[in-house]
Amino acid sequence: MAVTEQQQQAFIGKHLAEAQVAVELQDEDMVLNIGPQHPATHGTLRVVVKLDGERVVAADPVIGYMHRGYEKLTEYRSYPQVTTLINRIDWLSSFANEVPFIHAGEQIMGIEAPPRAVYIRTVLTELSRIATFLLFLGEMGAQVGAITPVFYGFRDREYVLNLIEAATGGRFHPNFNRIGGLKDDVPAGWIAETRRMMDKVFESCDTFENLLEGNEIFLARTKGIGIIPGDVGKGYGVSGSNLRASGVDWDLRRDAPYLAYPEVDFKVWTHPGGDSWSRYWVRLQETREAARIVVDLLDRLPSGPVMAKVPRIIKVPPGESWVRVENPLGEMGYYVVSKGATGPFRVKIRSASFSNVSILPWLLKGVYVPDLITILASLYFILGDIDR
Amino acid sequence: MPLQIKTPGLIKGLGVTLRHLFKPAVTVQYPHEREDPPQRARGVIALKEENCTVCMLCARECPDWCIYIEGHKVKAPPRRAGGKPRTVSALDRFDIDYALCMYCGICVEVCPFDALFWTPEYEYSEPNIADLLHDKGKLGAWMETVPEPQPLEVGAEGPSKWR
Amino acid sequence: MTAAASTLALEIPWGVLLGAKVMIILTLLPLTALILGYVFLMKMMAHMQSRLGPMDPGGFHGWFQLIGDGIKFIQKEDVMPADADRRVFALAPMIILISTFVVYAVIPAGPRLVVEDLEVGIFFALAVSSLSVIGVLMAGWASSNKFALLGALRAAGQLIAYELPLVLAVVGVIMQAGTMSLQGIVGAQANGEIFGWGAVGNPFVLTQAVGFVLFLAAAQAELTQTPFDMPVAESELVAGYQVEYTGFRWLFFQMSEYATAFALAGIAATLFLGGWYVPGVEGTAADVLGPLVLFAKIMAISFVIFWVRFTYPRFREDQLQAMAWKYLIPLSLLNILVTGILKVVF
Amino acid sequence: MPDDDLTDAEEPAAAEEPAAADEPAAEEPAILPEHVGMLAKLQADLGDALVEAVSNHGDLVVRVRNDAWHAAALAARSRLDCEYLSFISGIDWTSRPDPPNWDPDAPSSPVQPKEVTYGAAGSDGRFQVFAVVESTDDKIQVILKTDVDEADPHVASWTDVYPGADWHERECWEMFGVRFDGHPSLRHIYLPGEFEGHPLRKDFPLLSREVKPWPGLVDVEAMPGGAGEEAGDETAEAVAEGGE
Repeated sequence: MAVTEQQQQAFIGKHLAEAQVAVELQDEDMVLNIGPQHPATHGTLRVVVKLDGERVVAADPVIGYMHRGYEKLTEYRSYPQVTTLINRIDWLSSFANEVPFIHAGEQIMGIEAPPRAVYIRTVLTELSRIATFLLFLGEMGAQVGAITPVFYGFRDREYVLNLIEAATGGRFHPNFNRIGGLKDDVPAGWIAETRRMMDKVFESCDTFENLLEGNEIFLARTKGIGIIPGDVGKGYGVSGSNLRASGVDWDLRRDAPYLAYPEVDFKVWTHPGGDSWSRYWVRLQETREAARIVVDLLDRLPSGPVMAKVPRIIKVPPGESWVRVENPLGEMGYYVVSKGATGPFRVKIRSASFSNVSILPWLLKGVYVPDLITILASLYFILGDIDR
Repeated sequence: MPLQIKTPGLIKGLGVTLRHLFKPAVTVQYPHEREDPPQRARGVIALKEENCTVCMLCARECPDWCIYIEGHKVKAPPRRAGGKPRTVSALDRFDIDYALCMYCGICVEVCPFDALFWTPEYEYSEPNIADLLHDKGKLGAWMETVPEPQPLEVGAEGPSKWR
Repeated sequence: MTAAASTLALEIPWGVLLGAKVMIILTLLPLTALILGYVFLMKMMAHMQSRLGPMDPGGFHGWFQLIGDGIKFIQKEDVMPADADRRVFALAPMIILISTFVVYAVIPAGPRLVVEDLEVGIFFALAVSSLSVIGVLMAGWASSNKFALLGALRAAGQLIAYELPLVLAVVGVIMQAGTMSLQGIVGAQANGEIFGWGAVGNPFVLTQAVGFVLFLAAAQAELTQTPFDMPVAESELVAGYQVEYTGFRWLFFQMSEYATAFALAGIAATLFLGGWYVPGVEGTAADVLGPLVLFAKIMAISFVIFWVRFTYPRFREDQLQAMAWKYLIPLSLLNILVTGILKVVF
Repeated sequence: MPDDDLTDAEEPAAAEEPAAADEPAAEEPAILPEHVGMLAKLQADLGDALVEAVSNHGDLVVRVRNDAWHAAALAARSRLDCEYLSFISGIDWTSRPDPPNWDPDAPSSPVQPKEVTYGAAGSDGRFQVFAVVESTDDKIQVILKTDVDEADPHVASWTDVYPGADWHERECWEMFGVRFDGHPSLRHIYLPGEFEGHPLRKDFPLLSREVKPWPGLVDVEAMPGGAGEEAGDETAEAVAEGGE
């Protein structure tokens, strides 16, 4: 027998109460748990949806299946140890995660990294942006049902990951930033290799454009789906490409300059649509833009040391600092409070995906189940970035 | 949502997959052929036992506390002829639990006596999680695979500090 | 491709003949599923995605992979959900397989190579192929799983919506050939003339091009292949109605999916590409050559089916319905109308 | 100028807390020129509910009275056009009881100082709730802080001003136990429903660091059989230095 009403009631009583899910069930509605184990939630997000047929009446995302308590862990660790931890927040662009934390530390200490280190940091940040977005460009295809793009995404991301690995020693968790600079300079031949790979990135963007972005079925599935008006997005703290796809011209790389971005001339891509397709389109353009930034920066890489003079044991003087940067997934910030010890006193991690996903209950009202998947995919969150 | 069949977008997509059909694949057939990671790749940590002074620095700086060190003091012959015999620490146990290790490289970096090195070797997976605890013999064996430090890119200052 | 020549079969008792026929299809069905699965799912898809696919099993390009998979599936524990309707759950894959199984009976592979040359062959084939909907619904319902139920309901809506254009697309061919027998249709194409030139016959793909495209599109939906794979949509419904199936029951679903693809490609090849007919080859030679020619044509059509499958994203259920009712069905009706007019005029 | 009120408000805070002298905020000019206008606008709406304001590393930090927390959000949103909510979170300013197995003298152990000090813009209690709001049009941001009573931690909810405050406040409630009055459903967000305690409070122990011995405590064993008999004191010290 299929699910009887009694069984359903028992299920609700048992499971929903436990997780404190705010979904009230009425007649003829069905509660469907999308996740925590579901291919579309790339990780352990659980979206409890109340369905009327295939239409979502109410949705309540349940997060925390991956909560690792980083804010607590940082309080028990020294600054170099924290760097190791935080690049596991958004593991697809982990280098970019390290930068704001290191910046916060440098800001309180009053240290500035040498220009060469700043340039290399910028290049690596943009490389991790490319890596993240290339995966998204393929992943989005997989979520709307095309099997092939995701393989191209993984393949092309590999080029970038190889670069990151050659420079930092780690594909996913570089741990390359130090307060005051970088662990080491890049190895010989790395710049030439990076230039070569950027050509492949441009090629890869063309592939995605041909394969998916212009595909009529893809358009039908994504155009007008999951529209986030700019104002609503801002109220929820949606950031990054998601906000730019809603027509808000807001990019911290340009508007709150950090690293070497003031010295680069780049375009901030926006799209007035606000729908899933716009988010795809904006990320596609930003991938190209990031590759351009990388090439541009490599042309003007200054020479010199990559490490400023810092004490051997880093003790950050008392103070607090809020540093936010434009990560691939959106605004990522660290509010670091120091009391003069070798470790931070309190670190508030403002991760982009947490806010990006918090709009889901608003966004998912009245959509169909397949659109729900499209919206989840187009918001592009990383579970580690939501749960921290 | 009007649907138009037979429009360029659909055809272009077919073209992309068809072209890839005749392109060589990028797969590396792993056990038969292996990809060489870059020299800097953090594969496994090698231990140069004679350099270790049992100072515990690595064990303390490790974010995971996955290094276990035990040692005892022994007498060593004097450095200069006729001098007093010295007391040095001998290493009894140096274990790294790779099941816990986060591959951050802090231990390698903080070692003041150049006893720890990264090597790009990666083939040490074990069916049994307890076997991921490498003792000093196993860690010492990795020393053969430690690569020479790479030269740095043009414009860099000083020799590579990479280990 | 079957070897139950009716002229020879006169002396053989009915029961033995039936058994032989069943055995032939029973070996043929997994074989075709294996061929399609290996060639397209394993190899073509892999190369389209810059991969190699399985390379080790069997030595040469992993040809043994699927057979090995099959052996593995048979060994697996038979898992059934606790709340499942056990009998229906067990029966569902069989029904889907049987609907495929029966289609094989009417596809001619040579002048004498056909299990049963029915007068209403094409009608029969399309009718039994739609039986699989019942199996899908049973599987989805009996699984006691919401995803499965959603998938089954989607499948029911989809398969019914696409049954119509599938049949209507064929009507043009039937009108042109003047028969519903598949052998008859092959014959009509073999003896057809294109503007008076009859050397290669008239494959109906030339005169029924619209019908051919409609048939392929509808077949794609019938097979629940991307872009119409909503019933199994792995990113939405995980695996739809198959979600609770494991082991050999799941194997049945997979086998019937590929076998049905083969069968529908066979029907398409017979209806539109001239079937087994090779110009200039008659009699016994055609019985030998015919299956090979038919096989080549089936592979060509399957290539298109799978090529589309591996390239396109998936429609949404309402878009699929809209496409069926707003575009495909009117178009196929128009096709029938035009065919009728032309038939009368010429 | 509204600045006059502010300097008044700031001085007693600095006087009360001697540790505040170490803070960079004390070295820099209290308010950066670009923040003066912003502050004036907030001051106009909040009046004396605005307790203190400083510029901290280029950001304007404003501390408001607990009962003006909601008004502060409205003021930031309407006056400064800060429509974008970055986050809301809390902080526990008390010092942490360090795990018993930690060595406070080891150079690398992240032992925090035991005296209670407060950060930019000060605080007069254990808990503080702080938030960052930004204006995407004017490219400015404000850090808002408010003190929360230790015995009965609660503050007004921002959910009606910023819809995104919902999750942030749930997180803050879960982690610090600060209630947000007017929040539609203050329930657990990360942790299971039956979880007890507030993990980010300083007195909530991190068990993973308590159950395992601090690796520095296991020291080199003395030489078996009359250790240090012949060894010179210097060498023993050298070893000890390396060991500690």
